Amino acid sequence: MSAPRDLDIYRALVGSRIAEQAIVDLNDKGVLHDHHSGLGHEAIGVGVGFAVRPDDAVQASHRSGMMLAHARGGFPLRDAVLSDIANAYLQFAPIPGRPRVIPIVGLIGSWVPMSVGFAMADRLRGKDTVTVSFFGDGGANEGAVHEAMNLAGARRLPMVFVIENNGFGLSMPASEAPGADALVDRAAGYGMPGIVVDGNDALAVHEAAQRAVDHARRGDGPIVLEARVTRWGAHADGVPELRTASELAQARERDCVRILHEDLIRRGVLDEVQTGAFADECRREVEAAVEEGLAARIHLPPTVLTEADAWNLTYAG
Amino acid sequence: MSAPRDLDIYRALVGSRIAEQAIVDLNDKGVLHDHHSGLGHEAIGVGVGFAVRPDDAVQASHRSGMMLAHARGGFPLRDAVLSDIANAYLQFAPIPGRPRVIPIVGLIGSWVPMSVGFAMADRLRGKDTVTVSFFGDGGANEGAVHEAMNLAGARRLPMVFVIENNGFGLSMPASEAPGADALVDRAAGYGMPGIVVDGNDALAVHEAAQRAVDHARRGDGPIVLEARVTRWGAHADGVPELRTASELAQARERDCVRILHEDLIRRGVLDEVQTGAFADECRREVEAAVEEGLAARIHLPPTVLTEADAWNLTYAG
Amino acid sequence: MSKSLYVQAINRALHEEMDRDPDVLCIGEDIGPMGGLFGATRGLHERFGAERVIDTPISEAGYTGAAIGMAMEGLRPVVEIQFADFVTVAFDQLNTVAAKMHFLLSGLAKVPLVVRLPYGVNLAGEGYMSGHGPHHSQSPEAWFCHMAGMKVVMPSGPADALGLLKAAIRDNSPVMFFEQKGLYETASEALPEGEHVVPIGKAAVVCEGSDVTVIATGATVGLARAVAERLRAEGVSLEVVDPRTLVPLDTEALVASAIKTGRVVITHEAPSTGGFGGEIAARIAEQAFGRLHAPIRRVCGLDMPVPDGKNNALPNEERIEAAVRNVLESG
Amino acid sequence: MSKSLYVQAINRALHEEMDRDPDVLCIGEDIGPMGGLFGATRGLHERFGAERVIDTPISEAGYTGAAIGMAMEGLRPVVEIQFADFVTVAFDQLNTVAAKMHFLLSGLAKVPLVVRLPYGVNLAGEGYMSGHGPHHSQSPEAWFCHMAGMKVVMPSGPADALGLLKAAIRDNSPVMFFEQKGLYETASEALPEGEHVVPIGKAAVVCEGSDVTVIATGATVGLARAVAERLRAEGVSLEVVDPRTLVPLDTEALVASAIKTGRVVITHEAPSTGGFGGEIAARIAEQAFGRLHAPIRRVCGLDMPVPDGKNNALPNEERIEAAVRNVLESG
Ligand SMILES: Cc1ncc(C[n+]2csc(CCOP(=O)(O)OP(=O)(O)O)c2C)c(N)n1
Ligand SMILES: Cc1ncc(C[n+]2csc(CCOP(=O)(O)OP(=O)(O)O)c2C)c(N)n1
Ligand SMILES: [Mg+2]
Ligand SMILES: [Mg+2]
Repeated sequence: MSAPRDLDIYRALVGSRIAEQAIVDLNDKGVLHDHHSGLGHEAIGVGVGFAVRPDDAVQASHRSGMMLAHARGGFPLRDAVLSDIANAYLQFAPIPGRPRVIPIVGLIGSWVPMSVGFAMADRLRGKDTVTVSFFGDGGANEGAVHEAMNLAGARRLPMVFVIENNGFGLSMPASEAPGADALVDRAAGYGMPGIVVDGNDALAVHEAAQRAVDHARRGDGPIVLEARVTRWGAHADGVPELRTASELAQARERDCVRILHEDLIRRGVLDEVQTGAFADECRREVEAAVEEGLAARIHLPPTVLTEADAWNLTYAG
Repeated sequence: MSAPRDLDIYRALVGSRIAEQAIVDLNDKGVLHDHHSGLGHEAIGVGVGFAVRPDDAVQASHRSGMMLAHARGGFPLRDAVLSDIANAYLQFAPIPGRPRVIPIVGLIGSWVPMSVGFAMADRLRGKDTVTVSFFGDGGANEGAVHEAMNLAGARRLPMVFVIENNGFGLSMPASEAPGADALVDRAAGYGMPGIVVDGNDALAVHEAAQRAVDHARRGDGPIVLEARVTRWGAHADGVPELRTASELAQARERDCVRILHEDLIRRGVLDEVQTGAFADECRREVEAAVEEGLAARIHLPPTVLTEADAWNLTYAG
Repeated sequence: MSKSLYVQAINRALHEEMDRDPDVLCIGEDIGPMGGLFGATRGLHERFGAERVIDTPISEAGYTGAAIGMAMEGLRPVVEIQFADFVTVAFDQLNTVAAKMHFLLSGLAKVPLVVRLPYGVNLAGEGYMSGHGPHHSQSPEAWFCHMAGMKVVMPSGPADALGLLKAAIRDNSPVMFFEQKGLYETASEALPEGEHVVPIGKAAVVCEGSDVTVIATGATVGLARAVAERLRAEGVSLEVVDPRTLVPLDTEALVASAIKTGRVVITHEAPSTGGFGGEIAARIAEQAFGRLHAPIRRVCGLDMPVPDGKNNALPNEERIEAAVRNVLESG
Repeated sequence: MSKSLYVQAINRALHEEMDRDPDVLCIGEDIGPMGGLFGATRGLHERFGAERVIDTPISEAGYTGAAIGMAMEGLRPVVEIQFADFVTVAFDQLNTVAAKMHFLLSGLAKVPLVVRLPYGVNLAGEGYMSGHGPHHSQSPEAWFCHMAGMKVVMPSGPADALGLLKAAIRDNSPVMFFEQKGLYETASEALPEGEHVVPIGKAAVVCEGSDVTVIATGATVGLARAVAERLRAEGVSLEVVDPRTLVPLDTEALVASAIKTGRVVITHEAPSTGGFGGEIAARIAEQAFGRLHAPIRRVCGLDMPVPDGKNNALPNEERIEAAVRNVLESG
């Protein structure tokens, strides 16, 4: 892998971490609500984000949306932070001029079949794009995900299913949820190959994602990428954490930012001065965005909606 | 395997074939309707039926219900035929005094989660029973089946999932439906072992089913049994067959009754006199049942239902 | 002009729309070489190929969800749910994704999806669709009338089936399109020759009358018409109105007829409690308050699964006629 | 006597019923050590163990289906669907299996299942449940009122929540039990000390009055009561009636109140079109025909996904008061 590319990945990773931490802090303070912290997950969104083209269709999860959007170049840190402060949905919205995004919905797993439709539409139109769909170990238990993967397998669609296995579906340990040890074992049942990768190793994720994307683009059909990480904190803001302090400390032991940092230092691709500069830069950008976002934050005013408004908001005509 | 047991299996197989053929003929003549012919499938229901205990809970498919009910000793040929003439649902109804049956419903796949509940209830009550659920290659595509198998795997329930792979889900060839070559490959994704067996070989099915049932009863968790057969005719009465005559002839090449017959003759367990006697016996039983059934056939008279009737039929109180 | 069956009208609409617009495609179970279990997609596979007439594994949630994705990408998928009963498997995709996407993304996404749903039983036949039973006979339209974001269409005859399906395919919102499968091979009618598009949201006065308004959908329209003909001999004049579209409902037309006759009977195949007849009755009772001479009566399915056999669990001519006589007698 | 929160009443009912009957068990997501996302199952896991308080993978169809199987075997499972919105995933299991099994097997099987559904938003709060959005705020009871075989229960306060949940668990038919989650931590009431079972199928007159009947469910009962108190000062007397059970509906009690006051307002959180308010209005308009002084008005959710923020998309006191004034003015 090329050094400049690795450095770009590092910068995106650091930026994601700092933005993510800022949002978590705002939730802790009660300024924002309901965030599903992606701390510890950053290498997945960033690693995959660097492996796809802007015209590939990517569906992020509720946890990795901001990282992916940022890594793909769609959201500078400012926008990433603003999207979380003002309109969380923007991370998942198809916005003209930005890399192609497939939205998600509030029901775990229910969003995955949609992505199969994007892949089918692209093939029908003769595009050489790849469609990527993210979901968690918990989501993999849902029937809609099964049907989606099965359909992709049956039609040999150019798709990558990224399973973010963070060991938990809310309070349910992954070890108790699916019978199998490895979610990647599902792949064979749909006639796909699968790759497992250490989701704390951004370069490994990126390399594996590139292999998966290439596989799909080459016409070899769908493929599964299982990235293993740990969830650093509670499921979401407002949801209690059941793990003990020492379990939590253990969960945070492997840190994707530190791992990549040490690697780049060792390889001489990065030095401490540059490290500091990156961090300062990102921090400034994030702080400014937080300030801007909070100031401009739209407190929806009491609004009178008519039946006609309801119709127009709900129907496309 | 013991010769007397093999002979019992043969007798049940021949009886099932003759009963099945009688029902198919009545459908062809327009006397009955909507039968899903199980011709060619008999060895699966019979082989599994001989591997379970009466107190095990078994859920048959829309295709193998009659064979299973007969093989388990629940339905003598007379009842098997009557059940198809008068009240098809009887094959799937839990009738006191008969081996334990889990009902099915008219939606493919939707019946499978119910069976998981039976296994959970039995475990909760400390029983050493096994729960068996049948579904087809088509049904395996449904999300409900995924969720059911996943739940069984997660809780390591004593279950056997029998996939009757007859190569078709209505008009959809199994080869085009799931991405994988073998449905048994699904098992690993739920942390279960799986067995594939030639569904035309009744003794092989029985032996494999016994292994599967023993595995589950031993406490080793759920297991998949994929039995491969071919569908001899159209999906169901009234549904057109798209295969050519030569494809159909090929589909009927391997005949479970003939295979077992030749085997037993070769091994000297059966002779041609006995063969003829079995067939005559079964045919007489079936013919009498058909006659009885048609004579007694309940033409539901015009009925006036009140709102109170509707309530009482629909609610248990 | 030769007559066409209801199922042929559906088939013609699909042919014409797929011809007209390369973005239109069909997806579902057994709709390809088999032409659909009821024959509605016959000939499409041969003409438009497997990429636009897509046979799928048995996985209603999966392929409905995929169709939603395709629709968001600007295609116009027409999903066939083999029996309307099976839509329960895809229910989440419809409520969670299809119905809400336009709202969720503030209009950045449209879902021009049509879901074709063969529903109900042969109300005019000997017995119902005997043997098809409670899982192949339901009329689940009311659930989707209570799913903001969905339009709901229900043609009662071949010409409307043709014209409304074409309108549904051209609509930019998801449309649940309920085809009364008992009519497929029994309802026939001469179809307009050229382009025939029936606007969504407009009721039809099936026959004019002055004494009682009968509001009917799907196969109950035929029953109501038969009752109207029979009662005409007695000098009783029924106005039969078919809403055709349930969402958006042409409330104005229904209320106008109710005020004109002053007496209303509503009939549909779905069970009474929570059925869409309640919504129609509530709107008329509200908007025609003080203008009715009798209480509004509903003739619907009994509140139970659809039983086999010949019985009164579903609407029939006798039950509709009795309700008509009842509203004539009161007030 | 100290007061209990709505969520504590639910919790007490579960404790008491699991204590009373070893066949009662709970199953759902995060209901074990976590005690449920809203705390309704707190303490059960510690007390009754993992075999009777069953945490499951995220698979609403799978575990609801399994619960149906357990119920058929004579157990009495109480399913928690984490948010009522997610019931769409299990919709097929409920309609195809649970609701029909008794009918399908001519009574050979019973399905004594309870499905607990935390629904709706905090109507009294600052904004709605801001950020929970359109997929975590719905009130889907009407779908199940149109699913023959299902009973539908909807308590509006702690005491009813306790007594109705106990009745639901003892019932031999499947019961959809709608818990208004905005009330969990806001509604409090002293609970009866001993055994408290509220029969399914009986409406409650929340406060008596003579001028207008307001029929309200769940959190709209509180809104109606507040309006009643405010208008009492003006000499306007509201009768607030809470059906408590939607199926079977206590039509008699609702009609009696409607006839007594002659004026009716119906309010619920779910969208208006196809909502159960239509069914109630239709029944009253039919059975109290000629006895009402004004058209029945409905104050419901607008026909759209539940939006974030403070707005009038859901019922509020102002909208209910306006409807009351409207029916007082007409006729
Ligand atoms: C259908 C559905 N069921 C349950 C939930 C509640 N819920 C939200 S996130 C979550 C856990 C998801 O786990 P996973 O897919 O592993 O993603 P993670 O949150 O661990 O990243 C659950 C149960 C939901 N949103 N949708
Ligand atoms: C949910 C649902 N979808 C579709 C159908 C229509 N249908 C009935 S049987 C069948 C094929 C089933 O195939 P498989 O499971 O392989 O069983 P087989 O009939 O081949 O024995 C289909 C599609 C149905 N009954 N239920
Ligand atoms: Mg997870
Ligand atoms: Mg098959």
